[in-house]
Amino acid sequence: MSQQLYLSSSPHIHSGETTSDVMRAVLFSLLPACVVAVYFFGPPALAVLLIATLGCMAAEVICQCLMGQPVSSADGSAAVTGVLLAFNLPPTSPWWLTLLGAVIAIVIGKQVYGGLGSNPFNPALVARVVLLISFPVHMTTWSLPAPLGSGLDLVTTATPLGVWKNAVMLTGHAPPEMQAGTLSFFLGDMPGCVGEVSALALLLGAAYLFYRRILTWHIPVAYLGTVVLLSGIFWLVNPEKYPDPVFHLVTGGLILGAFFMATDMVTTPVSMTGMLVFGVGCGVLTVMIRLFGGYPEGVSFAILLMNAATPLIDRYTRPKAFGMPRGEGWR
Amino acid sequence: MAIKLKTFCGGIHPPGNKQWSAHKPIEDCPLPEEFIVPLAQHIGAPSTACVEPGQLVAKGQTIGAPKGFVSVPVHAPTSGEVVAVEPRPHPWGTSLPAVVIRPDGEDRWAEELEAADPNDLYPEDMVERVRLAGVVGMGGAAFPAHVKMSPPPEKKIHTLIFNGVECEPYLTADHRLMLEEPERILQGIALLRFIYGAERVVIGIEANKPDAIALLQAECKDTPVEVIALEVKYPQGAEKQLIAAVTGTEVPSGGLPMDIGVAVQNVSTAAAVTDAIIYGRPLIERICTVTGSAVREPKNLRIRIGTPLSHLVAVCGGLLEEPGKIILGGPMMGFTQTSFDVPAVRGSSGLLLLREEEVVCQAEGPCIRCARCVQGCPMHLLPTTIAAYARRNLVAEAAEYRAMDCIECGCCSYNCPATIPLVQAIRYGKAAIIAKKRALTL
Amino acid sequence: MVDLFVILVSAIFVNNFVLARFLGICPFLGVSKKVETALGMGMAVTFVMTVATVVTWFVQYFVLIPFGIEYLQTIAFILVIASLVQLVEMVIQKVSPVLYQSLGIFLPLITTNCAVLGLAVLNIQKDYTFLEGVTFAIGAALGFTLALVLFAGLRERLELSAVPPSFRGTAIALITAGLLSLAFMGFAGLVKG
Amino acid sequence: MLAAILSLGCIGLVAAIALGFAAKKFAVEVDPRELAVLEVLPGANCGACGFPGCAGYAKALVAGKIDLNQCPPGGAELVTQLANILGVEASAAAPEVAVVLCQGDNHRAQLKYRYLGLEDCTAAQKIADGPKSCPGGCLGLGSCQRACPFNAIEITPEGLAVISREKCTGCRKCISVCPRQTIRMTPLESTVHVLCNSHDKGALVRKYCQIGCIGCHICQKTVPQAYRVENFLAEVVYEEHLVAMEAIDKCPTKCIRDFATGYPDGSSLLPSTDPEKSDAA
Repeated sequence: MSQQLYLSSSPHIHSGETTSDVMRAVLFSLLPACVVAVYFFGPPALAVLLIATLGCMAAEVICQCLMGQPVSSADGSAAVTGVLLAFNLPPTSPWWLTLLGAVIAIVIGKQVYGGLGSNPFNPALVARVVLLISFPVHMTTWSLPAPLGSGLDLVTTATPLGVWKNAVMLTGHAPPEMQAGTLSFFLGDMPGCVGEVSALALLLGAAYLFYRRILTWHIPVAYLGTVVLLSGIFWLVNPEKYPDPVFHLVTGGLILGAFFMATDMVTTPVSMTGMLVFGVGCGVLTVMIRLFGGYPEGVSFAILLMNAATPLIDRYTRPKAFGMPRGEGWR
Repeated sequence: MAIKLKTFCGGIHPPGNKQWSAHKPIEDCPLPEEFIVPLAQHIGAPSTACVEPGQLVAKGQTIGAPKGFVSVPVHAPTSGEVVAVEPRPHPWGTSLPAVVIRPDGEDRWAEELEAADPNDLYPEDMVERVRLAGVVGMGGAAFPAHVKMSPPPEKKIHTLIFNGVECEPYLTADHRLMLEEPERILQGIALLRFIYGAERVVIGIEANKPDAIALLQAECKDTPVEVIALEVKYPQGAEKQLIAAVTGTEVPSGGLPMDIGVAVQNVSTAAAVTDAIIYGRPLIERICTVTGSAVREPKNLRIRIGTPLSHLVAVCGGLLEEPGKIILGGPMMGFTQTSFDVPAVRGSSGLLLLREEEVVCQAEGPCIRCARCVQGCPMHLLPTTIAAYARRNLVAEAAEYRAMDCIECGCCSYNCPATIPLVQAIRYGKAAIIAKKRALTL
Repeated sequence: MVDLFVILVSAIFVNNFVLARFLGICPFLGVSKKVETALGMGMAVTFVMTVATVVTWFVQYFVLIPFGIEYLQTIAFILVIASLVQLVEMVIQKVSPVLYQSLGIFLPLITTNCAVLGLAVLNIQKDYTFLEGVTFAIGAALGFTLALVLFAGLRERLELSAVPPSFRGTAIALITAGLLSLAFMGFAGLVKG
Repeated sequence: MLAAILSLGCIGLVAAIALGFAAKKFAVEVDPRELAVLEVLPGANCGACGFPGCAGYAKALVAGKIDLNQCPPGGAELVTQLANILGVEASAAAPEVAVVLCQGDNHRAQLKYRYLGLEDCTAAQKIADGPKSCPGGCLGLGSCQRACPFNAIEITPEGLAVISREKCTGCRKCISVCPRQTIRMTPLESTVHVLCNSHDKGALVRKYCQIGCIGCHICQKTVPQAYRVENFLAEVVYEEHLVAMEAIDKCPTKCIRDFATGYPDGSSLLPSTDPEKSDAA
């Protein structure tokens, strides 16, 4: 009988929530944004979503087979990477671009580092940035949303951030028509990447993650708070040249970035203080790149840069251990 | 209006599973056929056997003499014959010297035990009586109580906290004791208060035991003893966390509660102190919860120290099915056992039998840095980092991340979605740190 | 003042010596295994760069140009920088043996480091004034230190992760350096410098 | 032209003077012998000598604190080199290899429970003395494998550590991590070993292991000078290893093994084909 007994170190019970549960919850939370994307951009968006997701999963399986590791695609992390990558691509991306992105995300962004948990950079963002730099034309061709059933064709245009940046560069002040559509931007009626357009759908998904206690408030709040504060200051100084904070919030990939990309557990600090520092850093970099940089959108670069700083943040923001005098030796 | 209950930072909320045994009154466990009384039942030097095979012993007679200050004697749980003094399987996992006693059924008390009037005793006499009675901390750590009761004179104890938290899931032994024998506990509290000369006396109880809180509050109405309800959260009953919840002060890292003028004793230790000082009775029995889904009828038993686990299971109606894990203690910090042949000891607050499908045997995955271990850690450490260093034998780094502060409560492992054996890895690292320190001092 | 600030920001972020100009890759890969060492190296480089800029600026404007021998710029600069670094090495060995040990063979490497020479040459090419040159040097050195420390942090973390055997060591370090460089592309156009 | 030569020469001169001055002012004393010793050490920084890296060993050697034979990877050759540098008499150590004294893999030896947790022998040993019933048997969780700086140890699919005699340098790292002292240092020249580490009585050993030494003394009766039996466990007297193989076939539990004829079953380590090495004698 004794041979059937299990022996182990304490504790002997477990919360029951596993890594794949977490990944499944994240996938579920991304669903509303997927639906909105398909509603506004139609079949092309669906194609991008499918190619990216399946591409990532296939790339992971192939990689692991080649390296002789156990195949772990069942944990859902590759699917999450795939959906997030799709969210960061324009709906008009050709199939080969999407597939290339998927391969870059999984192979360079994740598997060469040893797979799940080891990658220092967010794989989806690595892929996006590689594509953005390698194929700037494909990656910055945007189309106007054409809601399903409205019969409109997809029309090539620029994102609100792009329109604004161009106007500032050419005329020195913001285009007047941009200030109008905050509400429709919030709902998702704007040109942009597949998943970033509808702040509402993203917030719905984020709310679910908060409910499941998979997200903590630290990074999103610090990130968005910093963006609002900093852009607010610039706006107050010169409302002619700099857009208001609400415009910053609802356009571009800020909501997607703050709730889903910057909160990627693997590539962000582990302590609460660290997360706050991370969020603030992302916010500052995003505003700086948006307002003064060469690119109209800075979310991806900001998060990647802070990913790079994560080990350092972790190092200098260790929590104050129980029983340690405040501010002594620790931290 | 909901009052915000006192608590500490961090911690987890595992399912309590106390409903199986919480309503069961304490039952006296009948004598087994054979007692196996290990000579090492406490932290510190094990006692040495002072009986020989064939010798007749009486209930309460000393059968193991203490060795050194941090050590306590061991007593016969009943009257009978010593069958053997030999190594036997011990709850700690190895075979350790034990006195095996076959009861004669008379259960005759030894004559040397004397009752005393506490009014005639000085605190030092009381501590000595506690030492001779072999009282240890009954919360599980089994640290000799008399050592804790003799703080150095420069460390004045102003606050005395009694631990009735019982935050381990499944266990209800302290809960039943508080409900059924409050006078034993309160007498012990009065004695300990006198010994320590403490100004403030607090009984901390988790809010999931409202009946015990109400009862003790009523009993303590006209006494200076406060009864405080604490938030239901694991590990609320860990010494340092309890102190933080009650007093709001943190025990310094590497220090002891006495460093901030606090002492903590378990409520069942208080009851044992009453027996020792007033009746002169040694610690030969305790309350133990026998529970788990593999047991037919979970019970709270008053057991004699040295009762084999097989006997406890038999008293509880036997097994429903072969268990997957036999755990002595609670599910968070208890020790798994290789068989039912081991005896229950002084620190055994519970016997938990889990069915095979309840055993967590999921393969370990990679750490996804979700930081749940960090959020749950009541010591505010970075468990995943310490574990990673410990596993790679990076001893200095593990020490720098304060591995030695870990109380091994298990919150990190409980929460870990990748089911990494964090506690075990940290424990391994702690052992390596101690070994390295020892090597350096030699 | 604004000019100096632009030069500083440009040298630290936009035209980071390591991640945008790809100068000084050798110490970047070699001395980035530990954050402490990286910080020490960063400080050494900061010191060397600043002093080298000062000295080469004087050499350029008070020796080479007056004598009309600008064509000897490279060799003169190498001579000056090489002896300067030797000097620093000796001082560190005497003053801080620990730092000396952790910087190891990489201190002499600063001698022939293209980052230092590149800085001196760029300074002259860009016609910086003395003050601008020093600012540029400090910015470049800070940028170098920033890249080195960030990279060291990443590598320390990689030490704890399960990198496949074939990628362990320099291979993964190079990939990481590439990705870090990509991330720094985000600063492009931040200031025109 | 003259200006060029002169100005470069002047710069050079100034630099030379500065350097010369610094060389005097900031000179650091380094024992030249230390550098010479460091030169000949293997440079693996394996720590087998017990010092932090080769530099630490070199320092200790020059200080004359320890014997010259503390560097197993360097072998006898190194000892003579060191003796030359330091001018001391060499006392060469016989080359040794580590051997796992156990063949009780998961099929042949009984497990007392199913272990869950850290893949590490020391950690498993802390839980009820390890999952193997035999108190001395190899736990097969690979602590030695991870500790080996030379990749000389493999864990067979059946859960047994096997050390390659070709790759083992005798650095003793595995010995220090094995919680059950199952690994021993043995002379390289002796290929015959009693692969068992259980001091339990024969009857008990039979119960939990198919291939353990039961202390029957048959080997000792066959070749008295080559075997020693203590506490129910036979051991090869390595000075007499040449005649020890005669008892191999006589062992009732087959726990005596000659590595010259190959490694234990399940190991991917090929039988030694190099005649030089297998009959190293």
